[in-house]
Amino acid sequence: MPLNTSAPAQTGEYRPLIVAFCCNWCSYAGADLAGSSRLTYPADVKIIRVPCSCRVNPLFVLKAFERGADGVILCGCHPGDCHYTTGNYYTRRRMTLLFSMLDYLGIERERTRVEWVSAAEGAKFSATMNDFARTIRALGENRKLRDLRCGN
Amino acid sequence: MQKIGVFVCWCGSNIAGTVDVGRVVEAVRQEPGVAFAADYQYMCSDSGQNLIKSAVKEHGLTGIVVCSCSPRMHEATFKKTAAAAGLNPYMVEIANIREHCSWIHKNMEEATEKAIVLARAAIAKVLKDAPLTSGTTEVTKRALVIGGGIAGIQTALDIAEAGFAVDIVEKQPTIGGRMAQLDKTFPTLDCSACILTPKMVDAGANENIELFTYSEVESVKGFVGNFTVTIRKKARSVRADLCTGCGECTEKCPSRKTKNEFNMGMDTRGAIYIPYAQAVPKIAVIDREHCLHFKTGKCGLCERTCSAKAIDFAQEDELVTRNYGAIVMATGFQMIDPSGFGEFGYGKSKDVLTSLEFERLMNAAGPTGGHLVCPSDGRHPKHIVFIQCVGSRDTSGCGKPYCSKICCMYTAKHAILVRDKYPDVSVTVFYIDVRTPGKNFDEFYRRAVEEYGVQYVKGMVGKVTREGGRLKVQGSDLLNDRQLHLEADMVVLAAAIEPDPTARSVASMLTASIDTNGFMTEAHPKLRPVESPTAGVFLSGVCQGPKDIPETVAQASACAAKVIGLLCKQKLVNNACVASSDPLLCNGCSSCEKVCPYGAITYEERELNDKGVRRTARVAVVNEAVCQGCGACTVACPSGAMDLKGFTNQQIMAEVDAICR
Amino acid sequence: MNYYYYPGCTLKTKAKALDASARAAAECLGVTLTEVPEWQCCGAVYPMAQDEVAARLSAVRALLAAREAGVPLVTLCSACHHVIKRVNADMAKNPDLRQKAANYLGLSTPYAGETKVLHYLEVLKNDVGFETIKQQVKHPLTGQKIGAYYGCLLLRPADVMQFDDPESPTMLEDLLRALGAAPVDYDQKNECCAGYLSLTDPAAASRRTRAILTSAREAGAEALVTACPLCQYNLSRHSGGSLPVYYVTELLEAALKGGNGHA
Amino acid sequence: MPETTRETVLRISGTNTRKCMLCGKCSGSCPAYDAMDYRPHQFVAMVERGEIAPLLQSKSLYACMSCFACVERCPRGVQPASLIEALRAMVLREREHTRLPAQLIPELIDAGTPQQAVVSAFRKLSK
Repeated sequence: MPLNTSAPAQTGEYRPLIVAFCCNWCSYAGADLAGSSRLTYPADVKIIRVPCSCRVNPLFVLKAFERGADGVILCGCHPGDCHYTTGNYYTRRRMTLLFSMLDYLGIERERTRVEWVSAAEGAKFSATMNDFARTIRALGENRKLRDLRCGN
Repeated sequence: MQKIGVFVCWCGSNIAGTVDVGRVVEAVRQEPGVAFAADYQYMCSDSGQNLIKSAVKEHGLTGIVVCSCSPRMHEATFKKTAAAAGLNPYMVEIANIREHCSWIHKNMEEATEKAIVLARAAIAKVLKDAPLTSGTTEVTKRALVIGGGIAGIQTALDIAEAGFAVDIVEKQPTIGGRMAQLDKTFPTLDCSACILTPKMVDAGANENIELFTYSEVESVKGFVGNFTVTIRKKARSVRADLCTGCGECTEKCPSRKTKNEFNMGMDTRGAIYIPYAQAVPKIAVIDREHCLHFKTGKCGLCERTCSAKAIDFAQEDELVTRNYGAIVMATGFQMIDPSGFGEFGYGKSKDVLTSLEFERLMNAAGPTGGHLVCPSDGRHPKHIVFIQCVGSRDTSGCGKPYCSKICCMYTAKHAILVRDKYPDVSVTVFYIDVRTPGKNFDEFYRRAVEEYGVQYVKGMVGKVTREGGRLKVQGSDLLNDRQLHLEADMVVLAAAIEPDPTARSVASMLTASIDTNGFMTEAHPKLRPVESPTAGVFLSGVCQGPKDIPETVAQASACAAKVIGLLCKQKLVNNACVASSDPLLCNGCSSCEKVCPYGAITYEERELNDKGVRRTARVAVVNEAVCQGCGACTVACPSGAMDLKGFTNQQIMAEVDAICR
Repeated sequence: MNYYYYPGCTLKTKAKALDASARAAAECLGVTLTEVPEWQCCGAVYPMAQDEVAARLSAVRALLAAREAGVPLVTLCSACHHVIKRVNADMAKNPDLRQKAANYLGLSTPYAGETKVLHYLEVLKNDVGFETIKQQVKHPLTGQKIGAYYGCLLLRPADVMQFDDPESPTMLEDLLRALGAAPVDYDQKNECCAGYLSLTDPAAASRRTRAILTSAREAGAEALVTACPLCQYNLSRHSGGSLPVYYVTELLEAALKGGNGHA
Repeated sequence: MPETTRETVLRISGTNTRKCMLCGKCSGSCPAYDAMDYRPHQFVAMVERGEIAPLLQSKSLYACMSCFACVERCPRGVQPASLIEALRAMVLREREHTRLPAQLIPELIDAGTPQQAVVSAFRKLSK
């Protein structure tokens, strides 16, 4: 049984596939707090844990889009709060460049996002993911960059 | 051939209530590499762990995935379980199907599907896991404290008491720092010197403490547990082993025009001097810049005076290199120069003082012997105006954006001291807010108002002018809706405090980070307030942020506890998830070195065997004891040589693949 | 040393002495001042209202002329200097104002603050050099106790004007010292004389000038110098002759050439 | 949504009243303080609260000397003088209102009055 959640669900409703990279110290913990506070957000969001947002290689983002992701979001510690002091600044710079390049390639700017979520911001995490999922749903399926060999 | 075991936890109904664990088990059994899958009510319980252990043995598992709560909760537990079963603990991955799944989704179908995807991602990752071993390093059982003020002294004394050797480096000729300059301390009004000098003497006499005064840190190498520090002992031109501190030479010195730093330049000292009577060590020092012998080659009066034959004009700076396990920053603060705020007239009238100058003026050992007189003409003042927040909470450019924290209290202290000793002198304090959080602090401020009749004016001074030999203070009195024009004899500026300027260079030697205001950054502002993000570097006192004496001492002792905790260890276990570079791919570009916040990457010339061809290349080498595993370098690396163990490019790509499948 | 020179209205009428002495001194010092062709009144007050475009235009015209000539624009009157320097900063920093000014003036290339605006004193200090001036002084003002009055407009706001320390300026004193005089420091030298209110509220002007004159006199000043016609008028009117108020350029010319005006 | 009066004042003046920390240094510096009914710090506080009407009636608008002492000395970069100027401009613009009729000028000047004084008075006080 194919479990690709980006395929239309039984109700026929479009379900996007969203990859969220979360840094271990702030955002992943923020997601945990959202969980323990039972603050819901769509199951479309799948979280990958990284030590720091600066661990996210632009290639990971490209890979996600190539494999059919509809949106990619990076979450890190707030500026100045990085566990590794400056990692999130690198992220901000790298992703600014990457996102504008993706935009150029036709992947709408709204499909990519960087957000700062602290370990105390469970509510913000949930709100962010709800908002992002809503945005991606509105944009619809992402076909650019998708490796056609991966389909079916 | 990998054999993976997948263990799906119910967490009672926490997971099983929303996720069909049975379906998850069925689904993961289909995944390549999975040799075993099972579910259990509480995987973290003893019996759950035993289930894992026996499965590892029975099925010869090479890696395990636990689908359970957040790895922040039980990753360590399951790593231990794996280790007990003979597996490398880094062959364990957690799929977070509770916080990130069952707790936030209500629809069982949806939650189950997501749990399966998360499990697959973890399986994909564990298939690419490699056994990791943490390295260990030895710990040098000696600490270095940079700065010999009350913070440094307290930290050093506590470390020494625990039985470890500790050195203090102090750039001044004596330890004691700012606290030695203070007259009384709030809110108890006990004499600063009376409580500080015994500690200075203790530090000087403690056999575990070695003082390097009139010295500076020249260079720092190494990492936590293994720092190598070179200290420059500046030439005192006086032999420490012979000088008795009698002070004869200081009285005879004919060069008397040097501003006395201890009294904030309000009087002068000789070129050969002992900073003050209670100095530790009590050894004279020659200020070569002002010494006639060094300037003209003549004089030498001190040499002829010294019966101990301690004067040594030929003495040279000495470099001492030592190893340390831990380094403490205790570099303290200074007051900003308020000349940038010309409206207050500092530098134009001698009767406009900073609070620290006023402190000396009130001190019995100060330039006036403790008599409160106007510095301009020695007259007895009738009215003193204190201005708070001079350069604090100031974003205009010449000040500091932060609150300096200590000024409200010391100004209340100054006001009380003046009114107590000279009831005929009236005192006005201009304030923006009076901030007195602290034990007995607000009571103290209220005493200034209620018992001592100090006039507190809510408002700010706009201009101080000289008029008729006195000062005129124009300011707002906001609560009474009027502009005041007060005659005053002295104006005291509570100027902002800032980190000592030497902190910056020392911090960069230590690769310890500094915030925009020049204060040292903590590893965590709440939970690790006395540690720097750089392992093995600790923070004591105002170098980390403005604080008063009790807070400084508390932090100094906390800092000592952390240092002792480190020095007690026989060996340090390093983080196993560290960066490592493939020398064959490395092109020596230094990109990784530049982004590393810890200075963990260095370059070495290495002889390589590149597919049978021998070549020498400059390649990146990661010091595993220093690397904290953030991964910034892996992305910066243009050739793909740098990777992060435990979070390799391949592993994260595999997770992305599994999620997007 | 070539500059465009913007004299302003007052220097052509009531403050001719300021203009004449400045030109004479400049000539002595090898500074060539070319009057901006067809300049218009700068408006005398800087419009602090951000949406006020028209009031900025005449300053922009003068600035444009200097941009086209490729030389710095020199001013002398404090008010003109203040207006022109601040409008120049507006044009550099505020794209909205820049575009609107360009529309009004029909510019194809909007004016974006390219011209360097200098006060006459800044030219003396930085381009000629007070040391050079000192060497050229033929009739030093030896022993003359003179207070420098800066007023508001040259100094504030310091981040735009960048003339001198706004609270403790010394440029005029340094020049006076170069001329051989003994400058007197006093604390009201950067406080307002209420010049703008001199017509509508003479009492306020009187209060302010009295404070300034008293402060200067008490510090031992026997004369004041200023670069602003309005300050000069305001201060002299209230000093009742007890403390003469000169234009700084008058003293400069006197020191360089002798005679002329100052005893 | 149309701009509120408060927003208009903030726009025209280009200041941010929220930066104010209520220290009162503006009013401590102001040379025209005693001639004002509302003081510089009150301009900041009242504009921030949207209480503009009383300020438009205020005689302080014509007492301010535009000396920029409050602007220069403010530790937070607020510009009370710009607020006063913005409000004055609003009064003059809206009411076609001239506080200085030209026919009054001859009585106000003397032989030495510089142009600057007349021009600036017009700029400040008439439309």
